[in-house]
Amino acid sequence: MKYVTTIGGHTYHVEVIDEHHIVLDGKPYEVDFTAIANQPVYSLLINGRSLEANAFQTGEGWQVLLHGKMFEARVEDEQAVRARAVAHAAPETANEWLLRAPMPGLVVNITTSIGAEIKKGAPLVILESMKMQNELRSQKDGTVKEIRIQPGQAVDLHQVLVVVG
Amino acid sequence: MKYVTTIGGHTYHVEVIDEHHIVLDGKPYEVDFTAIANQPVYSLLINGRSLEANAFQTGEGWQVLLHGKMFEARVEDEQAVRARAVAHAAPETANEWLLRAPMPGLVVNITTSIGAEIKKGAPLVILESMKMQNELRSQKDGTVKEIRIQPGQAVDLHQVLVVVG
Amino acid sequence: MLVNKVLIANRGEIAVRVLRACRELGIPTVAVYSEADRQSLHVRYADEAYFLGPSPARDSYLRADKILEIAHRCGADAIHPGYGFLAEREDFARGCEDAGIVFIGPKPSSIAAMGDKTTARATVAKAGIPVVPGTEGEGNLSDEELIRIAAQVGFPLLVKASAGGGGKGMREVRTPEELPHLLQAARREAEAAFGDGNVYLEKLILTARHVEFQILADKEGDVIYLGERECSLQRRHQKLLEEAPSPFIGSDETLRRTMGEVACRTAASVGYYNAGTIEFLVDKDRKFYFLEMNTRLQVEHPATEMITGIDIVKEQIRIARGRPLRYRQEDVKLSGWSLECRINAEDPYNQFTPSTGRLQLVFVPTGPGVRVDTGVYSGFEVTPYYDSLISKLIVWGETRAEAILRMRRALEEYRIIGVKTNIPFHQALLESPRFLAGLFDTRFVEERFALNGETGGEDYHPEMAAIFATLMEHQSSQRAAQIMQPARQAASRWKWSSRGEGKGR
Amino acid sequence: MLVNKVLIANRGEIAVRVLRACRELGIPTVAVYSEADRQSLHVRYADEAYFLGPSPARDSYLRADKILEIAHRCGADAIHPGYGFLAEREDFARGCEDAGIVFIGPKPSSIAAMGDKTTARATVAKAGIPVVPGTEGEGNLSDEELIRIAAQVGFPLLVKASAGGGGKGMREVRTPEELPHLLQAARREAEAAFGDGNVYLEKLILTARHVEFQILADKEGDVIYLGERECSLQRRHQKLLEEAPSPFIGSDETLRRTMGEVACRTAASVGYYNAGTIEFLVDKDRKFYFLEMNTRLQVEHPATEMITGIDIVKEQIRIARGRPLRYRQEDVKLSGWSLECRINAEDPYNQFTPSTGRLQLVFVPTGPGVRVDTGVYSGFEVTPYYDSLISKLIVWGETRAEAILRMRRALEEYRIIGVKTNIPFHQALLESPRFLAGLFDTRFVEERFALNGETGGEDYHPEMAAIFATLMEHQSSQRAAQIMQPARQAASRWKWSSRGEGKGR
Repeated sequence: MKYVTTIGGHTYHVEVIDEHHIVLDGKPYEVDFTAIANQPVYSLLINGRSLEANAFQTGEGWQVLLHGKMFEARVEDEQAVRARAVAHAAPETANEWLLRAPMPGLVVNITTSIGAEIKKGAPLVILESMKMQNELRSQKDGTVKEIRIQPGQAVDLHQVLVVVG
Repeated sequence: MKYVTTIGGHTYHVEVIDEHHIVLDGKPYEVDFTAIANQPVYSLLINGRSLEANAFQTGEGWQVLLHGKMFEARVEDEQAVRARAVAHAAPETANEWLLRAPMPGLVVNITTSIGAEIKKGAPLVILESMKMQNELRSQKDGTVKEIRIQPGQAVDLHQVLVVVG
Repeated sequence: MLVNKVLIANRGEIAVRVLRACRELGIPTVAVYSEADRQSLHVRYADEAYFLGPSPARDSYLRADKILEIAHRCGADAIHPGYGFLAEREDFARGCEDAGIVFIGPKPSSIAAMGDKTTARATVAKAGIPVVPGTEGEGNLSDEELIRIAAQVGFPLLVKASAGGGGKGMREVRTPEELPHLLQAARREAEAAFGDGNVYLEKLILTARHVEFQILADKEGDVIYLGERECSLQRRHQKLLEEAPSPFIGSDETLRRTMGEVACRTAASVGYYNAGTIEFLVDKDRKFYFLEMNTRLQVEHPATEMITGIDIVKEQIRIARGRPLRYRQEDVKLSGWSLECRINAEDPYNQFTPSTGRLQLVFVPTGPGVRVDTGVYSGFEVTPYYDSLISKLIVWGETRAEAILRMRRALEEYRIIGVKTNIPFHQALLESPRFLAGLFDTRFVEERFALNGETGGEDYHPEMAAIFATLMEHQSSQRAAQIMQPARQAASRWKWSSRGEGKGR
Repeated sequence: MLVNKVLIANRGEIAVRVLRACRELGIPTVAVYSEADRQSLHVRYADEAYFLGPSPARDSYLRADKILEIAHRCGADAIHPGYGFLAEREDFARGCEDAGIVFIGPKPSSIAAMGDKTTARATVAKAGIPVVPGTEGEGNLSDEELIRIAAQVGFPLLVKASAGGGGKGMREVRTPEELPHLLQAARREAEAAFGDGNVYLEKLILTARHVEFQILADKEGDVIYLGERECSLQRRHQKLLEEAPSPFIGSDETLRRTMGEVACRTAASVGYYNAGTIEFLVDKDRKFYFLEMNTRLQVEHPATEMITGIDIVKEQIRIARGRPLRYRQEDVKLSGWSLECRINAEDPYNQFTPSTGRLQLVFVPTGPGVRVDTGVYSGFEVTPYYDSLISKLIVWGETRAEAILRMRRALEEYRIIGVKTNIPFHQALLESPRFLAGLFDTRFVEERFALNGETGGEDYHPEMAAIFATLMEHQSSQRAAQIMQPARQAASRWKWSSRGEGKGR
């Protein structure tokens, strides 16, 4: 299987030959890859080098925490990349911006109101979590379309709080 | 539910009333019982006292390791005990004794032979495990009926090694 | 005084810390817990545990009335408040006294004198101790008064909660225009954290160090200092990494002694007993100013324990029992170097937002010179109700360099899966040349340090990360493919295990 | 000498210990591993890791040839042997030398002189150091010769492996009749453990203490001692609990100095460099006899590290680099008290038979004064191939009493689920009045101590155990009943969780 993996704008071509052999950008490596204790902690022996990383799947790919550095990687299989290159990029259509809770917490205050015309950076909601109060701000200019919460309400991670149109 | 629980020859009568109430030998207790991290580690709050024990099911009942002391408990529900009291005890019929491996290991030497007449305590097998050599002895007088292993063989925990009749 | 059974009015790592001290002294313990904390270590370790109330602190750990009632009911004759929650509440200390319970802390009047930061500044200034310029007022001021005085203090300045501590209810103000809004924010946060919305102003001293002295004082009036801690590494006024001794004071024994003696005098000025901490700002000319006194056990007390060998919590209990100090000043010898990293459940790659969830795995670093004080374990659920400190990683080394290298290896070993933590932040900090050189002040983390700012270095291996990510993607797509196939033996085709022949020899 | 990359020819906790020292010195590391050890901590922590061979030690960790070949291939210029395996093999040390690799240990001739216990006894006796009476012979004796000499040595006596250490290949003989059989057994075990079946005899001194001195010696010939360790608590000649200093020597500084100086002289008599240990028997009249010298790092070295602040493994590496000792004798200050409990995977309730399996849960005790050196973690599989030591729990206290109380609380906190361990044994030992009083000798554990012998005490609660067992039985029968029922909501009927209303307030 051939993969195209992108980290920080740099693209790596990785071919997985079999359980113990891969090729990275044309260079072959012997590998031994195993999950430790059935957790997302992976041990990799690669040409004798021993590396261990925590890794998590995200919406866009994988987060790899290796020696205290976080890498965001996108992995695609080569055929998918080729197919995508042929097709046209879809136009950006998103017009609404959703303020989502960046953490679970308690709504302390709502500092805007429906219909308000706001600028990017305008404070919308004050959320308390772990004893800290956090001011959540708009990331775009626009109009407050919806407010989906009330003061005193407990909210979950990523829950939509406010819709800005 | 009423239970009869025996530890070290002493019998306790325990009634489980509901999730938070039990009666031990006529005395009521408030309890809060929970497994920690889905492991056989149990936290018990009993009339405010906080206790934690490791507990394991054995063939005969439960082993409870509490504050560094090991307790072997047999728990029966009261009806079963009553039923048993009515019935007669089955006569002991076991005539053969099986030497089982008390640990996984490697058979170093067999110090008996088929047909040998042996006394209780006679050495039968030398088993190496964790760099220690362990002499396994007969627990009864009798004749060696079967030897199911060979020197050099790796054996599993509880595997039958020798049959003494 | 008798201390025969101690109720710990706290949770998390500090409750565990206090429980351990009690256990090592043979004193029975009582835990109290909120709904979220039934499986917490402090409940598991205590001899007795009683339910307090719903998870929010105001309904549980801040319920002084319930806690006193539980103490009374279970026969606890002493209460250790830990830090935070009720630790610096004069009324709680007085409530204990009235109920005939030993408060393992200072007397109420000392808390009153030092707990209200504005009063404290006035008190120590009267004793001839230099304070950071600001609103030296009697009592608490209104917004209008503060806005008026702000011009005299000068900008930038800090709004600080009078009842404050731990950076809560604190705001930096750069211009007069910002002041009204930030005053509101600080008051709101202070009200939520301490139940007291009063604030005061303090000049913001730039390029300053935060250096604090640990003291012990007994009921006979003897006060000693156990050296200093360097606490300049902060983010949003929250300490992140502390060390003892301070590399800034270094071998300047004269400065250490001068500041230590001022610290003792400060404590004595309010008739203090218990462990306590006097915080100073030290400017680049080595002039120092009293900031505040914390009349309680401090989060970072282990750093001092590591270099003195003195168990500060046990000393607190001895002092509460009315015993004289076991050490004279000349018995206190500082040996080696200690660092403490505060491990918070927060995402360093996303503005340090708090992170909650069940911990799938906690693997703590161990071995020589490493200490971990924590309240969490594999399987524990980190909830949003309390602060984000889940562990303190403390190391000792013969020298600062050895301590730093040891901390690096310990951070690399630490595995916490289930919530995000600031471990990568500490790792980056411990590689920063300015930290290594001891060249930092209280602004360093926010102004001159960026996580992943430096993308070079020995340990930067994007190509290896690419291989990890690819193998994981491969593995998960192979697994997905297998689920499609009915035949079970297919599952072994891509067995990424260590058994078998062809492994990396 | 350059030591730029260290190969650790070992596994388990000691490999991890050495890896940590290398990492803290900034030296790259190489692990080697057997089939069973792919997921071991030493493989995970090392910078490089190479496969050695099948799980049995003779096919992996004892394969000197393969290890040297790996060192050559990966460019390691030094090898640390840990303890056991190849640590006291003169031929291996010489093989390293021949290959131009620094052996982090003594020179081969010192190993030869001390490694063969019969030669060692002869050597030190010649230097005027008292030895335990036994077979002082040149070379190794046959069974016939040993049986003949046995009468002169007198019974009871000990058969000991010439290449021995760690109690392996050792047998106690009480009567002449037992001797032939036990000679065989000892030779067999010695052959298996060390690849050398030679044995010698030694008089069994009753009511003796096993006291050993840790020394450090550099290549310039300077030798210092780091105080002693008390190692009398043994079972089948395996040490179980060590402490430093020895309560028997206590404050007898004259005896300590005399023995320490003899220890240094012993090392010097064979031109020793590296860390090393000289073991003595001390009889009830405080007369001491040389037992043997261990020319390697010792399992129990952390006890000494805790009371001296000296990192012995780092010192080994410095010495191997040819650096002079960093300490003179007068720099070595003993401070406080340390205990070490060896945590073995064995069943204390079933003749201490080894216990193997996957560790479902490992929760290590932490906090002030606690150190854990271990090679295992939650999810790790304990296999039958290697020795049963899975962890060392070490504590420090200002006094022996504080250390004991701290060890008790740490043992109570330790949770290992998946194999049986001897933690309950240590807990019982730490409650035994003779241990507390320091009144024990090398026979104590086997002759005067019984696990669960004492069924009284504060912590003996059979009625609570009965409640635990009953609730578990109840829970499991309720669960079984639910599995019969199709409706899923029934599952919540017996939810033994902490949420909800009716909990134990």
